[in-house]
Amino acid sequence: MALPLEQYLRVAKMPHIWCPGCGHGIVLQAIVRAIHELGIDTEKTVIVSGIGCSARAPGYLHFDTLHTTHGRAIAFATGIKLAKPELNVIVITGDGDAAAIGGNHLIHAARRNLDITVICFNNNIYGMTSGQYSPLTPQGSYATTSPYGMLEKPFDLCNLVMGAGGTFAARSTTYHARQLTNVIKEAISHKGFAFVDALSQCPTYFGRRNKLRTPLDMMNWFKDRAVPVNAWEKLSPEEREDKFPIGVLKKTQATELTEVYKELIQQLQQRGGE
Amino acid sequence: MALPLEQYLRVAKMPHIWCPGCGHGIVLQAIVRAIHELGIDTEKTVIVSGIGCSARAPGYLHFDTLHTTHGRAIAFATGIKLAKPELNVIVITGDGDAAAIGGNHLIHAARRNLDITVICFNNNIYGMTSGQYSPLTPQGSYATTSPYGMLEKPFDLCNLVMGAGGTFAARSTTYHARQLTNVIKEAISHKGFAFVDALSQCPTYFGRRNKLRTPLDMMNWFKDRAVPVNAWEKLSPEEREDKFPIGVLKKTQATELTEVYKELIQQLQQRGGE
Amino acid sequence: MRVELRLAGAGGQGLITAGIILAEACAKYTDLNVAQTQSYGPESRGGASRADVIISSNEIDYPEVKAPDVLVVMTQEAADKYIPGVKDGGTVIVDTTYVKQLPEAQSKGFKVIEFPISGKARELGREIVANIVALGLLTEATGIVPNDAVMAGVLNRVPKGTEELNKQAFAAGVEAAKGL
Amino acid sequence: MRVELRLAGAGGQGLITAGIILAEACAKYTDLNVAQTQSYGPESRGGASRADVIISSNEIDYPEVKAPDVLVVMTQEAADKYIPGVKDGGTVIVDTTYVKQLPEAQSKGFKVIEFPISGKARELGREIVANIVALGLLTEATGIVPNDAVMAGVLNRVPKGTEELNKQAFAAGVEAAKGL
Amino acid sequence: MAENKARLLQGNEAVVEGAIAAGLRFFAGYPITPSTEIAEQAAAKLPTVGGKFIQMEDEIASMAAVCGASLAGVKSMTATSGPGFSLKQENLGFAVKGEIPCVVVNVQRVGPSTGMPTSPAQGDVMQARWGSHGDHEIVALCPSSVEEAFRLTVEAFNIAEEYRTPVILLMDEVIGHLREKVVLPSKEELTIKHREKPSVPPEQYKPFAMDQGRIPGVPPLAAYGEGYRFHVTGLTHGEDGFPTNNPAIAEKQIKRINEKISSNRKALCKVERFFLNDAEVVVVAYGATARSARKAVKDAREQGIKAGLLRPITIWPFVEDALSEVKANLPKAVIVPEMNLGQLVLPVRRVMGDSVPVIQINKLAGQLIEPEEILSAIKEAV
Amino acid sequence: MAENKARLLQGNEAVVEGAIAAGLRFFAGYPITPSTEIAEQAAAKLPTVGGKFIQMEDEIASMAAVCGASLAGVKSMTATSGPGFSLKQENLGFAVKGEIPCVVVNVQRVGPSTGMPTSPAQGDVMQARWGSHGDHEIVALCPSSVEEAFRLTVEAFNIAEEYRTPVILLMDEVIGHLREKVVLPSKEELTIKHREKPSVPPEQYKPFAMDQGRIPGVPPLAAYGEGYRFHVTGLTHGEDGFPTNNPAIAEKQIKRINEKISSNRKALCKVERFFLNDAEVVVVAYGATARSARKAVKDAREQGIKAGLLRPITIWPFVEDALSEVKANLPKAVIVPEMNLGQLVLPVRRVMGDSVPVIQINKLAGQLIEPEEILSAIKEAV
Amino acid sequence: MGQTLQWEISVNSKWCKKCGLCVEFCPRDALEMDDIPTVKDAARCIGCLMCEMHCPDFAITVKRRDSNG
Amino acid sequence: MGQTLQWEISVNSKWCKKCGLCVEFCPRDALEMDDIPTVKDAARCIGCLMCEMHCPDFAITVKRRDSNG
Ligand SMILES: Cc1ncc(C[n+]2csc(CCOP(=O)(O)OP(=O)(O)O)c2C)c(N)n1
Ligand SMILES: Cc1ncc(C[n+]2csc(CCOP(=O)(O)OP(=O)(O)O)c2C)c(N)n1
Ligand code: SF4
Ligand code: SF4
Ligand code: SF4
Ligand code: SF4
Ligand code: SF4
Ligand code: SF4
Ligand SMILES: [Mg+2]
Ligand SMILES: [Mg+2]
Repeated sequence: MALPLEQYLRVAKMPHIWCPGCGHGIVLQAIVRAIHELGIDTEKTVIVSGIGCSARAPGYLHFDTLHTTHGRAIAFATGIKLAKPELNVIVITGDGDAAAIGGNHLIHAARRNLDITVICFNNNIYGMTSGQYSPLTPQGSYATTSPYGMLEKPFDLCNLVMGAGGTFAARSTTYHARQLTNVIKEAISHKGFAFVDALSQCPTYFGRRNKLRTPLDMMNWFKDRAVPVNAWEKLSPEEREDKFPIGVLKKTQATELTEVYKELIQQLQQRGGE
Repeated sequence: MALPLEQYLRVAKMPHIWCPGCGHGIVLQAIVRAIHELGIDTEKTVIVSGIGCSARAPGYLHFDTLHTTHGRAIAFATGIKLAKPELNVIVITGDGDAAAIGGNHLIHAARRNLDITVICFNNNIYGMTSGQYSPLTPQGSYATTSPYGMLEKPFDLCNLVMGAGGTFAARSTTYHARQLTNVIKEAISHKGFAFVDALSQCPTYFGRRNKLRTPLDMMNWFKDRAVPVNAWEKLSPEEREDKFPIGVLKKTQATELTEVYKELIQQLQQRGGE
Repeated sequence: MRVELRLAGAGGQGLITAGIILAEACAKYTDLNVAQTQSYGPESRGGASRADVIISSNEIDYPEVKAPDVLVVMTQEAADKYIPGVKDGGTVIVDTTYVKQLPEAQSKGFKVIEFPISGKARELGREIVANIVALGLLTEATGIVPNDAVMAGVLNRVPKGTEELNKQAFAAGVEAAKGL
Repeated sequence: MRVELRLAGAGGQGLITAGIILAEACAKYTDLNVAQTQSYGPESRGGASRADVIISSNEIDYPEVKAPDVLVVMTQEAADKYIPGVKDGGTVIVDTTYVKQLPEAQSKGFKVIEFPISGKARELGREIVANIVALGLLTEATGIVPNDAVMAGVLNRVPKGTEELNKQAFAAGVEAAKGL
Repeated sequence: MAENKARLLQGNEAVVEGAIAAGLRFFAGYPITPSTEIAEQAAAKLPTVGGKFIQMEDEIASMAAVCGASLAGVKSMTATSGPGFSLKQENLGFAVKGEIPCVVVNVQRVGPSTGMPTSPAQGDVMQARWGSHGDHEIVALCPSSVEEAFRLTVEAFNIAEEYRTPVILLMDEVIGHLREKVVLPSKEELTIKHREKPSVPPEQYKPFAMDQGRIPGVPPLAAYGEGYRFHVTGLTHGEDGFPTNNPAIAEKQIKRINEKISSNRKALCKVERFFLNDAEVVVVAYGATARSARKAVKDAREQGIKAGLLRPITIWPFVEDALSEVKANLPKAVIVPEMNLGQLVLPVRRVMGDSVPVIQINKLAGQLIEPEEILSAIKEAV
Repeated sequence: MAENKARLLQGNEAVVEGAIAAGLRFFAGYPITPSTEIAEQAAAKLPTVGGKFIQMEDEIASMAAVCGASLAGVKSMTATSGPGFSLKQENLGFAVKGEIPCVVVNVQRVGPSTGMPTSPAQGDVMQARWGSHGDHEIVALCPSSVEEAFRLTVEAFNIAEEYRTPVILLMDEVIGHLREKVVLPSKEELTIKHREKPSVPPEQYKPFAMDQGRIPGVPPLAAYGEGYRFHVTGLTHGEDGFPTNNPAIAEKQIKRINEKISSNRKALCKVERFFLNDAEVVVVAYGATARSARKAVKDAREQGIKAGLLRPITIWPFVEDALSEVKANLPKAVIVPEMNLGQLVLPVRRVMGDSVPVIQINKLAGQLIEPEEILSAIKEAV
Repeated sequence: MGQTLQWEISVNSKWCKKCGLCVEFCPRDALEMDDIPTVKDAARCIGCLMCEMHCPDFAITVKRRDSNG
Repeated sequence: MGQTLQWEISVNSKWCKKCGLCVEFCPRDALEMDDIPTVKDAARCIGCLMCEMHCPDFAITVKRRDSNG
């Protein structure tokens, strides 16, 4: 059903600055829909971002919002969550923001299992600065700083988060908008650190240079390569080549940092504190 | 056989500043022995470190050496290797240096598969600054900044590196000095990014606070928990609890960055370059 | 002599490229000095786009355009925003495909050249060459930089395989200016 | 009145703790002002260790010790390094367990108290309390801070279960000073 | 045996005591000599008062977390030394731009670079003012004793809260590691200030209003989670907090943020005046160096020399007015001893102009300047 | 149709052209507006001349990689803008301390914090000097045109190599994005300098010698892999490069590193003088602002007003001598227009002392100061 | 009742950026691109929300009509 | 030949920090801790290098004697 947009968006700030066909708007809608369907208190929810096209999202969301410095959103969010654990804290980030300059904060938040949700608008490129390669740009792809094709290997962000000890990792794409909404719902509901790799298209800078001429071409590129996680598990390494799994890739329970802290403080105060 | 120390050490700078029984000296010796056994050209080898007790190692090594800023050794090393691919570049780092402040450089170097070797002197603690917790301090352990026991979960550094796409990851300990030497040899020989998690004891700050009173106690703690990787693979999750695998955990081949670059430059110059 | 030119419209209309081509031709093929600037959106997103070119027989000190002698506008928004700033007696080239109404002229007595620039480009095959049509118009209308110099610049900058189309576009622009 | 005290030896001998205990007792139980400083190795590694305490009836402006009135040395290295800097007419307390030779006295006429401090501690059961023996000596020899105040400070700072040992160590130091 | 109210406290410990007294409930840090005891004490004490300590992955993250916690309404602090202070600069600028109250302690050691980690210096004085990019004002306070470390930490929080701005406590290793006898003020003796909360309903709230708030130019600050749903960004923004490209609005906002500090110099600039009235030679000194200076001035007076000391307690904004007063008396010389190559001496020279000779005494390599060195400069000057 | 030798070149492109002409073979960077074209051009051009470009994970890593490559003997550069410049400060200090030749470009945009990324500013002038912790000198050059961007990049490399020091090319967005007609000098016309190599055998090599090298205080620098097996550290070190705690040695070394710049002011400080001889009003302006100033001075002269322009080309070390000359002529006023709240005006005031009134013109919000604004200040002043 | 249109589709022309994705994603071919997307055949709509969920601009919405709408 | 000692063990007393690890790691109990480690029974040594490889200070070395040593 159509969303009650006024409840979630700062409608006066719309239309947003994103280019026509930019996937970021689709991911943003998935977030709004997830929040709506979960019925989360919008007054107790803070949205934090870094810098990038993606990072402009909070400006359109009618919540407490924080648009920080490039790469540091998760670190700011850590302060908010620890200071006021009763708040829902959602980080919106880009592949450059989260995985290039912000990679360290990502893996540490995953390790600590602090109860925040990180949604990466992953368009394989630096959109805001006009199309330089990112650590997610596929090998061989063109970007303004890889005029001869990207020489380096990209991350698999979910693998990275899982390798860091993250307890929840999921992936979906703008093509799979409904599934994307669902994994975001699961991520927000997860008690502990939750990461969503949301594949999004940047037609302006990635598509144009890489012979994916329309937003739809790019979304179809996602469709052709995405494999639901249960099917993925049955694929051979060769079959996996050029494909990626979507869905919830990991979900485990572990002690969560604000909970651990709460207990410690209770204990100390029982002991007689100050 | 005894090593020809004068060939590898700046003997005039010895004895080193490390405390009696500090594991770092054992790891350092393993590195020297590995280099000796491999017969590497000491004039074509650069040793780079960040800041920490571990990071003092290069000062004692008779090579080109670089003692950089905290956490950044791998980034400096990246510049050296790319600028002069013919050099062997070895990074000596600590658990704080590599995994706290330097975590981002570690995962990016792993992703890029640049042919450098990173050896982490992992003593689960910040030695140089007198015993604060690190991202490798086990949950519940005491450190000056975890006076109530460490609240956070530690990384598994090899998992982190593998999650980032690293092509070589190995672990050993000061107890297993011979094996440690061997994995370091393999790491140096590996064409591509190679990471060694070298567990080392800090009797002064970790041991004392955590009821491991002597260096030997700490090394025995390693012995009791280390499981050779082939045995590890057969353990159930419960059996793995409190244990960790040692040996070479991953070794695969992939395109290496300086090689890719070499080809690109050749191609461009064939095309007629400037 | 100092002439200030401005091309204004929307991102994607290729006006920056047009400005650069003109400036480059001026640099390479005339004795005049030239400086080219442009507006940038927030970081680099955003709808509006503007390219400025200053051509001068002297050193160009202040490098920005304050009141253009010649203005090309290719959207209504650009027309509304920039026409009032044109120098008294200046020239305004209007893409009538998109600009439906000129802002109330403050009687600065400037010359208005109206032409369905984008429409013409569409007619030629692809609207994307509207910027080259505009460039033809501008080059011919100002007469500062030789047409063939600008044309050479066009061929230098456009994607392989589109040369013919661009030639036609440029010629169409030149024709339009001549005809007016 | 301004008295400068210095305890010097090796890391691990507990001299910093001794210095702090003395300074703390002085702060809590006397009307005198007190300032305590210490040397740090590179970041924090390194062999030598030094604690300084300044006690004064006035405000303490310059907070560092320049020429100690009283010096305790517990290694040969410390003796060699610091004895020459003692104030004319000052007092030097020497741990003869480790200090085998005093540096050539530059005839400053200072009083030397020699006592096998570490040996005594070993005798009492654990060398680790040598610092407390030294503290006993120092407290008694200077007479600025009441012995029981310092003793209270000792009990406050030492690990549970070692109180008795430390009491004995302190007493042994006091005795030694009295006996000399 | 009568115990008095005094304690022996280390400068770094005093900072934590002062901070908690001022209401600190969130500390994010990363260890670095010689500031580490601040983190260690915070780790031990904060949970006992219901606060949180976290050791972040680096100094950048620490500064970020501190900003986040403060926006959530909790008084926050971080502590570091030179290398970490360099790393914090980007997010420190964010705190200035977002007008986020917080306290940043820098216990200075010898630089540049890793330098001499355990040795004292005053080499970050200019960095404190200019370390972050773009035009911004900074408040920095500099204690000369352990007791003052306590009091100025409280003051730092008060200023941060009142002016919605980050405040730097600029210590040096001498004061950070010094243990002194101190009698801490009781809770009643302390004035604790809190940020002004909005008095308007959420729809009307402008988090960056030009003309609201008790202090002109300092808009009230809501906390996240209180229903105000406001936006904070490092982009140049309008009163509502949203980015603007309008030069007029941008100019106004950047000016407001700068002027709320610069135009409140009078309230912010604290100095200690010691024998200044009739001084023919004036020493201008701060931090640990001021203690040597004080001794030198006392000694000079004993020798009949009319020396005086002006001690800037507030380092930034610069104590122009107090200096101008000094200049008005036309002393024979102003002497500026610093544990650096000469930093605060630059604005001192600027104020003194051509009228009063300014003599600098500099020591770089980690040693406190001695009273005798200052005294002999005084003697030479008269 | 005769093509002349001129080209249309963007300021940022000119930097890359200049750098490659000067011998750049390694670039590590991280994109940021308005400097990004520098990275993009370097990515395209370097491999064609056998050089390497890498986009690192952030600005910190970029600065680190640049230092590493330079120590390996390869001329290296990075480019950024305010937020990234803040992040580079720690490793910039390392380059100073390790005496590592390299060039850092900062194309200034409006700050503080994220500010206005596409709008020009001159707000990082003081940060360039003081942004890293501890006492250090910095060389910073500031071009006013595209051609000068090319020439000063070459000059920046030459100074970096000759003085073994990082050099900052401090541009502003106007010059970075401006395209102008330029005729680039041919290879023969350019002087390209290279770091001095050691002339002693490895056993005798002291990488931080006090008194070796063509320029006093600048020791020769070997490259890694050449058999010298030397040590570089950010800790305060002796002549051999190993850490020292000896205050005397430490003091000497820190002083040497500072003085190799400060005592070579004469050689390093370049200015442009325009109608200065008989000027009654002197405008001091740099970067893009100097172009407006030049226009204003011309207009003033046309109106019979004796105005002149002093344009610091070297921003740091500060052009004290040229300013003192201006002061000696006792002009009626010195006018300092800046796209910031007033930064370089501070040392200008210091030099002018009480003798010459200093008037500042400031614009913050991303707009170039216009010639008319300066002209009217000139008129007011005469 | 079968004939009554169950779904009300509206396009916010101020927000729509004309990317056409809504049209492309409609499984029932109910929409077409004019200047902005418009309903070609309302009866075909099954309320699947594919158009809405794939709109990057929150510009197209699909609502169930009141049962007696 | 069987009687000749094959292994020469030396301790560098300037570098040794007296941690005792060499002694602890000797599988043949050939070493003992005096002020610094010393050889208790040279004949027991099998040249396994355990002592050397576990010394953090490069202070103990084990060399094969010349065959006619
Ligand atoms: C410290 C710093 N470095 C660089 C930048 C420039 N910058 C802004 S956004 C961005 C990349 C954004 O890429 P991504 O996070 O993938 O977001 P997208 O725009 O693609 O959504 C960069 C490099 C900056 N603002 N701050
Ligand atoms: C930017 C910066 N932050 C902090 C420090 C202080 N510091 C020095 S070493 C160190 C931790 C070292 O720990 P680790 O890397 O584990 O090495 P170890 O001493 O344990 O071998 C820290 C925090 C520093 N020198 N620079
Ligand atoms: S540049 Fe790319 S990511 Fe940014 S708004 Fe446009 S399409 Fe989206
Ligand atoms: S503090 Fe720990 S890590 Fe450092 S030298 Fe001592 S034992 Fe080794
Ligand atoms: S709701 Fe479904 S069927 Fe109806 S118009 Fe949208 S996409 Fe087509
Ligand atoms: S998807 Fe949205 S923005 Fe795109 S055409 Fe349809 S309604 Fe317009
Ligand atoms: S070599 Fe082996 S057997 Fe011989 S002393 Fe050493 S550890 Fe013992
Ligand atoms: S292991 Fe090395 S340092 Fe330790 S006692 Fe043996 S020889 Fe000495
Ligand atoms: Mg992106
Ligand atoms: Mg460690």
